[in-house]
Amino acid sequence: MRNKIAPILNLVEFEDKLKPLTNRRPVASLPFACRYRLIDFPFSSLYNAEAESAALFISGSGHSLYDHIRSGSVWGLDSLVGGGVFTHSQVKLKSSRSGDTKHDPFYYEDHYNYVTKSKADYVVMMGSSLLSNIQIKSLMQFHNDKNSEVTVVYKKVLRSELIKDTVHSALILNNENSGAVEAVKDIATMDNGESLYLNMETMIIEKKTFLDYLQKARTDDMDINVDNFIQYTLEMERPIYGYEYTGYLKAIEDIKSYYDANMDMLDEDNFNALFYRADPVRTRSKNSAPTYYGETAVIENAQFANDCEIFGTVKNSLVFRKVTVGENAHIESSIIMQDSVIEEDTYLKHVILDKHVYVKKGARLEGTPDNPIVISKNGVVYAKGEIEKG
Amino acid sequence: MRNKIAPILNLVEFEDKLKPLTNRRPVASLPFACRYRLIDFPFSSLYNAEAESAALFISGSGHSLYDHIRSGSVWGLDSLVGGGVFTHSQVKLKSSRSGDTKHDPFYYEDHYNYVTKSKADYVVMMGSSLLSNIQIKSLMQFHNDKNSEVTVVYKKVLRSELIKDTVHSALILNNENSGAVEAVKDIATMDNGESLYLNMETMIIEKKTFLDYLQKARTDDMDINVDNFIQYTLEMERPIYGYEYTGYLKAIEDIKSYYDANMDMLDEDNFNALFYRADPVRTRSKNSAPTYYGETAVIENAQFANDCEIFGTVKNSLVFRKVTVGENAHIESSIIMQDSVIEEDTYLKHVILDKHVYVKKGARLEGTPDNPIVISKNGVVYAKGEIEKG
Amino acid sequence: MKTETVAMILAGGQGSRLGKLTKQIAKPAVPFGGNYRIIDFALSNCANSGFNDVAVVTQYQPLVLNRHVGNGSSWGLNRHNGGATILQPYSSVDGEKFFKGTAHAVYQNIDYINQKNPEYVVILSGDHIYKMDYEKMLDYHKKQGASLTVGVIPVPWEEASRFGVMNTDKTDRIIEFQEKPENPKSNLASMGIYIFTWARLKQYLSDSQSKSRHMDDFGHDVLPAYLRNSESIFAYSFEGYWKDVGTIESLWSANMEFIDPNHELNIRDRDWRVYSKNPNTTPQFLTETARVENSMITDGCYIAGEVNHSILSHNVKVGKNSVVKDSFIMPNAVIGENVTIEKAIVGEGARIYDDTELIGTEKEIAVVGYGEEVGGYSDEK
Amino acid sequence: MKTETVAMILAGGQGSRLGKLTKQIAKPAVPFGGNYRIIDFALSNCANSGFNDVAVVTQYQPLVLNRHVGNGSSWGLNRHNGGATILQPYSSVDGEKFFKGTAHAVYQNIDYINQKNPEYVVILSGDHIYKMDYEKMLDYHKKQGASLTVGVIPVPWEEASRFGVMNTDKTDRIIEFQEKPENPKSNLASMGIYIFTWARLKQYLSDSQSKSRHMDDFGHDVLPAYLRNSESIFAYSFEGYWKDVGTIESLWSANMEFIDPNHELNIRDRDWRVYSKNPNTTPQFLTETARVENSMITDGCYIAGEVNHSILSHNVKVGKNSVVKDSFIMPNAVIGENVTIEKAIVGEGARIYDDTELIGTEKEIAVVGYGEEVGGYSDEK
Repeated sequence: MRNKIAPILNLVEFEDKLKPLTNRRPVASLPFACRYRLIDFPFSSLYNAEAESAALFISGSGHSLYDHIRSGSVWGLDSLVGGGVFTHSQVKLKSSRSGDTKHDPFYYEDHYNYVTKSKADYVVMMGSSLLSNIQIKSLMQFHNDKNSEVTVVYKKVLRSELIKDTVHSALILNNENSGAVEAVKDIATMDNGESLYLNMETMIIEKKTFLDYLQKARTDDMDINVDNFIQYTLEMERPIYGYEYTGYLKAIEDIKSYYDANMDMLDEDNFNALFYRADPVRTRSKNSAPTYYGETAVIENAQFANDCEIFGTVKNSLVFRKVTVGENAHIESSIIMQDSVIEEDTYLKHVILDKHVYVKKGARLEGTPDNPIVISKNGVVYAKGEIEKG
Repeated sequence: MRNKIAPILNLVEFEDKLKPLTNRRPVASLPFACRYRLIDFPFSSLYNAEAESAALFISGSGHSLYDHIRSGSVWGLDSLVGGGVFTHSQVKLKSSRSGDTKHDPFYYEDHYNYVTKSKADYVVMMGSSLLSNIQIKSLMQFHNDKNSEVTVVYKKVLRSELIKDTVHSALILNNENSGAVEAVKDIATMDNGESLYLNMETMIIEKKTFLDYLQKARTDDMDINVDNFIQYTLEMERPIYGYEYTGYLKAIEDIKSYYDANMDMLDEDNFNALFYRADPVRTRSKNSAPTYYGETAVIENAQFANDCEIFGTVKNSLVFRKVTVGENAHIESSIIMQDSVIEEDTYLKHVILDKHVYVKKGARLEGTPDNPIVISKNGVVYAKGEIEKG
Repeated sequence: MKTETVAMILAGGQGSRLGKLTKQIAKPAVPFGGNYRIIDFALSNCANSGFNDVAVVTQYQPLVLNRHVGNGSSWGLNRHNGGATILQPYSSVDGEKFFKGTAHAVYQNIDYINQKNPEYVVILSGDHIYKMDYEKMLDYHKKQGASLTVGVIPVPWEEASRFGVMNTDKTDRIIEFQEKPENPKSNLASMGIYIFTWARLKQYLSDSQSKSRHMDDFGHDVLPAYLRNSESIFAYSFEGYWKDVGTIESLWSANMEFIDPNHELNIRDRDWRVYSKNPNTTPQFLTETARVENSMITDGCYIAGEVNHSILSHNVKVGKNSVVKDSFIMPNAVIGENVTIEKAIVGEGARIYDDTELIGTEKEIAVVGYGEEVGGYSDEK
Repeated sequence: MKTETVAMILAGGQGSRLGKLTKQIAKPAVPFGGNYRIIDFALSNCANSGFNDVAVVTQYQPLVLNRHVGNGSSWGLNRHNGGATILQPYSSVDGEKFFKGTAHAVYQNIDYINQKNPEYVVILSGDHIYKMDYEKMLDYHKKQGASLTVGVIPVPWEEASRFGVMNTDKTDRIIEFQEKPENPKSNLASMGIYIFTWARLKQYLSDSQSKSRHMDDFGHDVLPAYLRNSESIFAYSFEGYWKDVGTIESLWSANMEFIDPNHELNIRDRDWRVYSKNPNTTPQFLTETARVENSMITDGCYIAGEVNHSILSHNVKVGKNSVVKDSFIMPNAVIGENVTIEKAIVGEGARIYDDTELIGTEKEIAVVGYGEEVGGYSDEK
């Protein structure tokens, strides 16, 4: 397949409830499942669709994200021939969410330039906070079979699977079989217990329709996002369909949903659904040694990345790269990010350690499944329960 | 030579007088000499010193710069093994130049992390607006021979070679032979006609000394730049020397100096001094066809990039990629950036066309050497002298 | 991801008719058109046709060719576990594996193809100048359900006896193959481009090996065997510029044609670009004394003399009072002052010293070899 | 930029003593230590020693090796016009060029070295497990003004007769070379590491060619010739872990030693890393039924059984109620349920079906070949 899609990743995502994990990184670069970052999932979808380029719109400096993406070569996005990852830091975009400032004119121009210079027939918009593994080729097939102009990916979920004040929206479908979209609705206003079609904020759209909307958005100073595209397409009475996704999905909205998504991976069905259902998930792999498990190690239902040294007990937990777990350390139902050290005679349960946390001998930390304790990057945890922030 | 230097490029440079050319790009990505951007010169110095990584500090979104640099592979900065270009958009840094805000604490942390993680022995600081081709290996040799802790590159120039209200500074040397630095002084305060040692804002510094200053700078909320390092080193009474650069140099401070620097390249001595004196200058080369010169082309002392089609007269000018010059077009003492089209029966003298400018049949533009006419990106010039801004 | 198609570019030939131009480098690596090497056309066709897995099969003087091709990134091929792969002779427990012919070269590299496990194998030659969308030919192959599709080009009837020609029936099925026939029954010449359904070809090559039959060359052995067995073989007609540059004269005339801004190849077409590995070099510098007319000049050139109806590749220097006319100058050649060059090909890195004359004719183009020195203290070779 | 040093890693050997492990791949490409292939040690040494120009000379079954090495980017070698270059047999106007021995392989690739035009050529072998700073040896070579420096390692006197040993004078000059001597005069064994001053070596190799003398092997031919001509040859003593893994038993025992977290190689040392090409794969998944003890496990593994004092390379699956003990499992092997594996090496992509026993002894390690299937419906080979 030759280059047919121009992907735009809208990475200005709702991150307030994910602090302190998002203090210095966008949602897109949140670590996940021992080796990944959330951006790996949409990027792998692009790889598997043989996309050649991608435009990223983020707020803030994006340093941690750029450091992960580098040239995009892991995802086949670094071709010398028409390829590339084009990054746009939209400093003002974020504040405009609250409606108090106008968009930078470059916001529209950057979108326009990227899409018109690309030789693609379609624009694909994606985000990173709705964790999933979407097959864009199937989406495109569906889109063409339906003669659709805009096709939005959705998943049937229960209202209760999302947080109370979620920022996500639901599609209202004409009927499930046809998939024709009739409206889009804020989920926060919906009752618990309801089943709904979650708008996965992933969309394929004809290039011309994209450019038509862009012109209107520029005139009216509107955001370029999936919800607005849906509204626009409905107003213009053009064909718009929903495409059902049936794989693993988790909305990463707050610390608990982030924690749950990681824990989900310890269930083989979820793990296989996300990593083996469709196409492989690719990430930037670093040079590493195998992980060493000592004679005193006791492991039960846990996942690890390379480069660890494990001498203690690890149960129902996820351990990232370059972590050391001492003898008689007990780690349970926890997420341990890279470069952390857990000394001997320690106890961690329902805990999230951000990168490079040091847990000193004798320390004990215990959260709850609904409220896991989060230790920020570079933090040190002492035996007496004192925590020194990194 | 193994990786010995941690280069930091300070690309928050004075750009106001270079507008409109810097409307949408930092000084570092100003096009130069048909094929280059200013950043290519410090980057090529790094390449020739076999640096493996570089940290960039810029203000704004940096899109045009990132698009040029990509993975840094052109300059050997993309090694999977300890290499990489680390970009930091310092949004607040710029406003702090006027002294009204405090630095983001990450400003210091980013510097600290980069330098401590690197296995380098030295930090090298550079900018991009003092166009030159510096051999870092020789600088390092000098630095070590002198047992210096900080060595600053300077060139002997006349006060008149810089603009009246230049932001640059001069070194005061103990005596020229020893090279010991005694003080640093703003050039703007100096009289015309004076000869001075221009501080080229390129410095090599012992890693430890760098980190010492960094701590002080964080405490006192000071900028991390060469002038401040000099002050600090003098205050601490540590060995600090100036290293004389004798190659081509031009301070790109305003439109005229930018224009003059380009015109300088049409002089073979300058051209050779910059491109052949030391090590080669590398840039990201794009796939291209050779340039075609038609039967009606008349060329006199001019430079061209690939991918042009030339049917008119081009004298004492520099022509970038993908430019078309029609029959009976007359271009003299001008700079024509890429993707521009100059139709037939036109006349351009002392003109700078930014990218993708269209000069319609019959149009005439004439500036003066001191005040060249600048046409902004995407501009259209009509026969009657009307200019439509891009 | 499943690999549908593997392209094998056969680039192993010596190209001996190019004389000293191919003494140190393989023919596909010979420079062309100022900014290219001959193989760039086949490689760019692959990239533009959407092929990611391209093997370059090489055995003659491969150093320059291998470095040029690299991992295929210059053509955008290094993606999705695909990319350009160099295949060269090797040894195995079965002994040493040099390539005896086109089909034998494919057979010897069967491990590579098996790993990719493609539906189709496209066989290409690395030494023609043309732009062709192989995907269209592949679509045709699929539509016909062919086991082999041969790319053919109509040639003037009077020249047909110089080629391998394909006689087709009304449905474009190939019913007979004549190698350089005295009385050609068709003017459809084989371009040396084959699309095979891989499972079938693999069977032929493997069977022949076990039965000690020779299946060394596609034209001499495989095609006749397919015909004998009534395989469905179709001809796919290509119409467009296609040039074999196997001799000094054809290489020279192809370059001279290439200068024409209205040349059929349309080298500046952004929708079908010819890619190459671009050197790092300076802009083109034309001095006050330069005169350049109806010529193509490449980055890195320095010109103080006169250039007329010629192609100068990158980093060529032309001194004052020198004239280069109707010539093709390869990269890094240095031409001194008061030199006259006419109807010539000057090899890579050659040096033509001051006051030298180098004048060929259309029938006998003057040739200076790779790194050769002419005039000055050196003897003209 | 001037190239000071070119490193040539001789990786052409079949490694026939590794039996079925090297039937389809060259010995330097054999997996080691969970995350590596044997050649990674030599390549990482080059990278850590600051060498950018590394040629891997290969002729036996090179497909896996070539893809592994690529352009050298996994080792950070693809910089400054340097990088890893694969050199394989080829043909030229002088005929076909297979490599008859170590020195002959270098001679056949003299064009590559001449293009780089280095001061020194470092000859390395691609099949040893060690960490060594070649730059220190090069500094020694320069300091001595030697024309050849040979890397040597002290071995126990009783084993010295199995090696080529170097007799040195008090200044470490080599005065005699004994190949597998009955009565060794020295216990300094050659590591197969040579630093040559290139200009001199080039002369020897070229002269021998013109005089039809054999200069095929460094140990047998070149070193004696240097000695005869009183060239200044020095021994450079290496002290540290160095292991030839040329047999099944040595490959197995080197892996077993490698498990030890206090192993002399110190694989987790951030200042001298061993690099490799990393596959794209998932995290390690140890289920509720897993028991893992004193073992090294690599990303992509799925373990539901017991693993004891073993190395599992990436993407190995171990089913429930299976036991893997004292074994080295290569990448992508699948081990079913109720399987017992002890003192074994399991090849890449092998499948051990349910209810199979595979038990070796220290003297005769059990070996399963590349892609081999054991148990189930298949016969144990």
